[in-house]
Amino acid sequence: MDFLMNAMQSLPASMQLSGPLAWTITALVAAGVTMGVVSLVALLAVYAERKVSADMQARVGPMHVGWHGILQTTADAIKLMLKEDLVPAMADKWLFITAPLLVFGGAFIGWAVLPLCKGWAPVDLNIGVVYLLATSSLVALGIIMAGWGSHNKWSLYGAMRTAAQFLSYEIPTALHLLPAILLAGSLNLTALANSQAGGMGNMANWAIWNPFCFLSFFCYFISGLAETNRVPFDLPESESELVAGFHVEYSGMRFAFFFLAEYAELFLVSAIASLVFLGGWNGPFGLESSFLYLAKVLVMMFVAIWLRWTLPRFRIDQLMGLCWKFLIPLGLINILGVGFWIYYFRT
Amino acid sequence: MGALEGKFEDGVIVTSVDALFNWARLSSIWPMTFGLACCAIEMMHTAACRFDLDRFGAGVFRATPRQSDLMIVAGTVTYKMAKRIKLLYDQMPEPRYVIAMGSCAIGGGPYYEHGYHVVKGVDLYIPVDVYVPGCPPHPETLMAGLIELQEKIRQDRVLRRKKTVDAA
Amino acid sequence: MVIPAQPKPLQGEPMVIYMGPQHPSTHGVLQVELHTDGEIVNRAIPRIGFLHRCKEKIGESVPYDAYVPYTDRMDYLAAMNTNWAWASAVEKLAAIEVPERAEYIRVYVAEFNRIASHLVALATYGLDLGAWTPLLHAFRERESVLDILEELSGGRLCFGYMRIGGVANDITPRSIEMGKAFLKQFRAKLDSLNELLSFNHIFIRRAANIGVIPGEQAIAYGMTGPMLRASGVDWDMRRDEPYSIYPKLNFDVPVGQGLKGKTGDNWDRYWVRVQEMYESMKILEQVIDGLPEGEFRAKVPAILRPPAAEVYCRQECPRGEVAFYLISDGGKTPYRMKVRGPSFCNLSILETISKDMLIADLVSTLGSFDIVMGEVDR
Amino acid sequence: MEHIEIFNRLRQQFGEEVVLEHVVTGDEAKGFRDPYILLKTESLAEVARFLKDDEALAFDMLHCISGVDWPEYFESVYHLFSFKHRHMATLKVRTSKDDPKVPSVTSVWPAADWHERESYDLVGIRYEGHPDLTRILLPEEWEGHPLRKDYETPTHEHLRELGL
Repeated sequence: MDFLMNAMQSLPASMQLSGPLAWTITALVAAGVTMGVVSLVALLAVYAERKVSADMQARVGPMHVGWHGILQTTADAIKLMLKEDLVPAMADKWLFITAPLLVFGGAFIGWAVLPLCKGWAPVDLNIGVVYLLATSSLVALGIIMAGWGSHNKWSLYGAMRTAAQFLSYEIPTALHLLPAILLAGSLNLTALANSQAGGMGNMANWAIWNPFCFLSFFCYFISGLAETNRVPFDLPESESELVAGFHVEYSGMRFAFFFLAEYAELFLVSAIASLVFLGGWNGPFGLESSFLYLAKVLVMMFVAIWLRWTLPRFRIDQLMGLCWKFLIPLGLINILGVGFWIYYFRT
Repeated sequence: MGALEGKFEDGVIVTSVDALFNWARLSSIWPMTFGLACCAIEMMHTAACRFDLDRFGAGVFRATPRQSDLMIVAGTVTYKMAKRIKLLYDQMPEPRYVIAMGSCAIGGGPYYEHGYHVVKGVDLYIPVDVYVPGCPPHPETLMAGLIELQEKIRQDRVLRRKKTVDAA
Repeated sequence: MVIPAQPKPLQGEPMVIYMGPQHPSTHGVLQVELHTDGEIVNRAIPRIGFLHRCKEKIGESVPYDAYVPYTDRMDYLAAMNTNWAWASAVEKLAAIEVPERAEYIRVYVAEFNRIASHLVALATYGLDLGAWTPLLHAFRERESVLDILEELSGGRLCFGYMRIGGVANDITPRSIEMGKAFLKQFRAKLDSLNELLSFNHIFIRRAANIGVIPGEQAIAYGMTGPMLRASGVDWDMRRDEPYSIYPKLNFDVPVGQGLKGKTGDNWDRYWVRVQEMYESMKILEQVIDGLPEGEFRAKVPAILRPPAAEVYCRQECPRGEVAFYLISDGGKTPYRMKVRGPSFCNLSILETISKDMLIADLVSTLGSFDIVMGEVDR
Repeated sequence: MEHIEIFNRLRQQFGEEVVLEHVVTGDEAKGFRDPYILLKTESLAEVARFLKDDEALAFDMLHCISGVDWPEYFESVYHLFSFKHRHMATLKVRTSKDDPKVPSVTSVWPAADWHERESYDLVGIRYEGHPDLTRILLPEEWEGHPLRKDYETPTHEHLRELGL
């Protein structure tokens, strides 16, 4: 993996190019690689979701499409591409068509600042966390557009729920990242992870061992689940209430974009959690490896899948209550606490 | 797909692409969550642990017709319901398939004689691909119906020109 | 002096939205017309009839014994119980004595079917609230119950096992073995399902204190079965107006106590059903121990011609009291045959209690009713 | 309370004009079955109110309403149950074939709402005073009442013409 990244960084040099052209080529290649990774991650995540859920439900899951159903999601993707391109007659055509692109785009551009392996991100932005929080709002916008543009009452409900849920949960998401950022003193994701290196067994400096960050970690993960529309927070598309919520009128490729975006977002949330709180690529016995980082992300994703297939769904007012009455106050207290912590123990 | 569909002669490349498309379609048949009566319970059993439709990739039950490929008409179709079934069928995007599950959906079943309000077969309203007999059919029968449908999809011609039947 | 016009309070039109007949949480082909103000439901009107299968007309057109398979398809989740209600109505009309062994076999299959039916209620209620996994686990248990009934009757869902005057064929030793094996492990399985779903914090918050039906209201709306008991009315046909061999059996009748909220809320309705499964297990253990020797079917004439009379016969089925009203004119078929479906009566209260609920609560309430459309529409 | 006692209590209250007769169905040779009380149609609502409110009767639950098509008249049958005294009663009222009208009991037992609509839908008895007497099971476009003995099953083509 690291080799690949090195090759990419030296690509313009080897082609003896410089100036804007080199910059464009690097950007395009990086975007292409990220796109490939996102699609692969989403396909594998969907497969994992189906297999894990099957295992939890005493089933076997996909078995007949490829070895143990490994090609299942590929077949799904091809099939969705081949489906009829359908725009409902009453729908607002432009909103309807752009919404899935916006949702997927919102999830995808977040990956630009995400370190894909140890120490290398497509764009090593110094305000990476802020950028991530900002871009994730695009997803909410896309979903609201989809719900409104579909001209369907169920999807309108989904859109309205999304508006309430996303806007509320962006606050705790940001608030609960702050304690760890305060500790590290940086908004750059690579720097955040690197700041947690060292200490006993290369683990003692992980942000999560700070009592305030410990709380923040769980709160952040809960808010993250809410931002990715996962059970128990899948109200915008809650199947038993709103049929399919905001994407009730979407079919084929457009629906696939929503699907991809959901898993891309999930990976993003898991990755941020492991970078900010769990030390990123820093692991026990002085290990520093991209694989360790990946393993942490996968564990977090597994937890999300596990929760999804175990818990029932919240009601909208309970969801809001959790956010405003619990997560946000706790986030403010945590920031204050970390401030005192830094004052007393660092200075 | 529309522009390319049915435009090509048989050939190595086109045939392989067709085979790939058909494989994708038959491996990922998403049924609609649509139960009418007794058969719906057996349909749920088919999706549940012992029979597990997900093995064939057909376990993703979608609640909205827009995202489903297969409509399993599981149960008795009545005149009050028939128009809605037609509407649901119209809302599904191509390619779409219909399995008529159980004797009621096939031809009125036990309600054929005295059932004034029962439609004598869902095929009076929508085209049916596979008929699965039984009252209600055993889950294994429904799976056999699904495999039959997969066989049917396998023989489909997507890019290749459809075979025309000679008028003679 | 000019009186300034009062500014009108901000008002929008209520949005009318049709839930069903194809909707994941309407349990079949029910349509609920929702008049909503945002997420709040001002009025929810159930519209039924999408599965009206002319059961009463058929009942008047076919002979008494030929109607048994149609009762299967009435409450298709509890086919044995509905079968039995029909058989005992005809037996009451034609004054047929049923052998004791047949009664034991009937209780055996009916109680197993009650477990199977309540398992679906449990499973689909979880699904309505967004929990998938309990559904699959409950269906796995249901498969084992269906195996026992399949061993006896050959059917998995619609058994057609009851006959006028007894049952279709004798109970097999293998079926008893299967029954014993099932009962041995089911209690633990049910406990683990309770852990997974019933006492889940989110589940309780979604179900408790919602859709409260007081006892008097439940009676006024003609509710029966678990829904009535959940509202605190201690009434079970099997104990209070006993039929068959129920007087010989020892079991409790679970009644809603408002354990997690108010008496008669959704959680109570759900919990009464779960407890009834434990009681059914108790009954089944006694039935297996006490099974007498003897005939499994009474001698009944090939063509039954009951005297010109009428009977009203009711029985406790998993969803409430199924009643058959039979008027005979002495012929081969009933002159009039009327079914009182418990779900039909239970559902009629929905409009009254669903005022000013959230949509999510309406789904939760409807799920706790555990209706079967085959029996609502008949 | 036995069924005949219920009848006597009603007779005492309303007299022979209203509470017409007490019939036990069946015959001597083959045994008797369920009894019923025949009431004057116009006074049904009044009697129903008494049945519910009277302490000794206290019929708090309406179990079922069935419409029956007899050759000469229509019948509306009420099965009542009392949780307090745990007894049942069957009431019947008759109405003419040309203009079948029966007073509604929805104001006494809310449960009657759907039962009466069903009886209207399938047998065609009109319940006067019912808040919303429309078809409940069959679609609005349907013609006729299927549980009448002279009902003819419509053909598929005919139903398609009706727009179904």
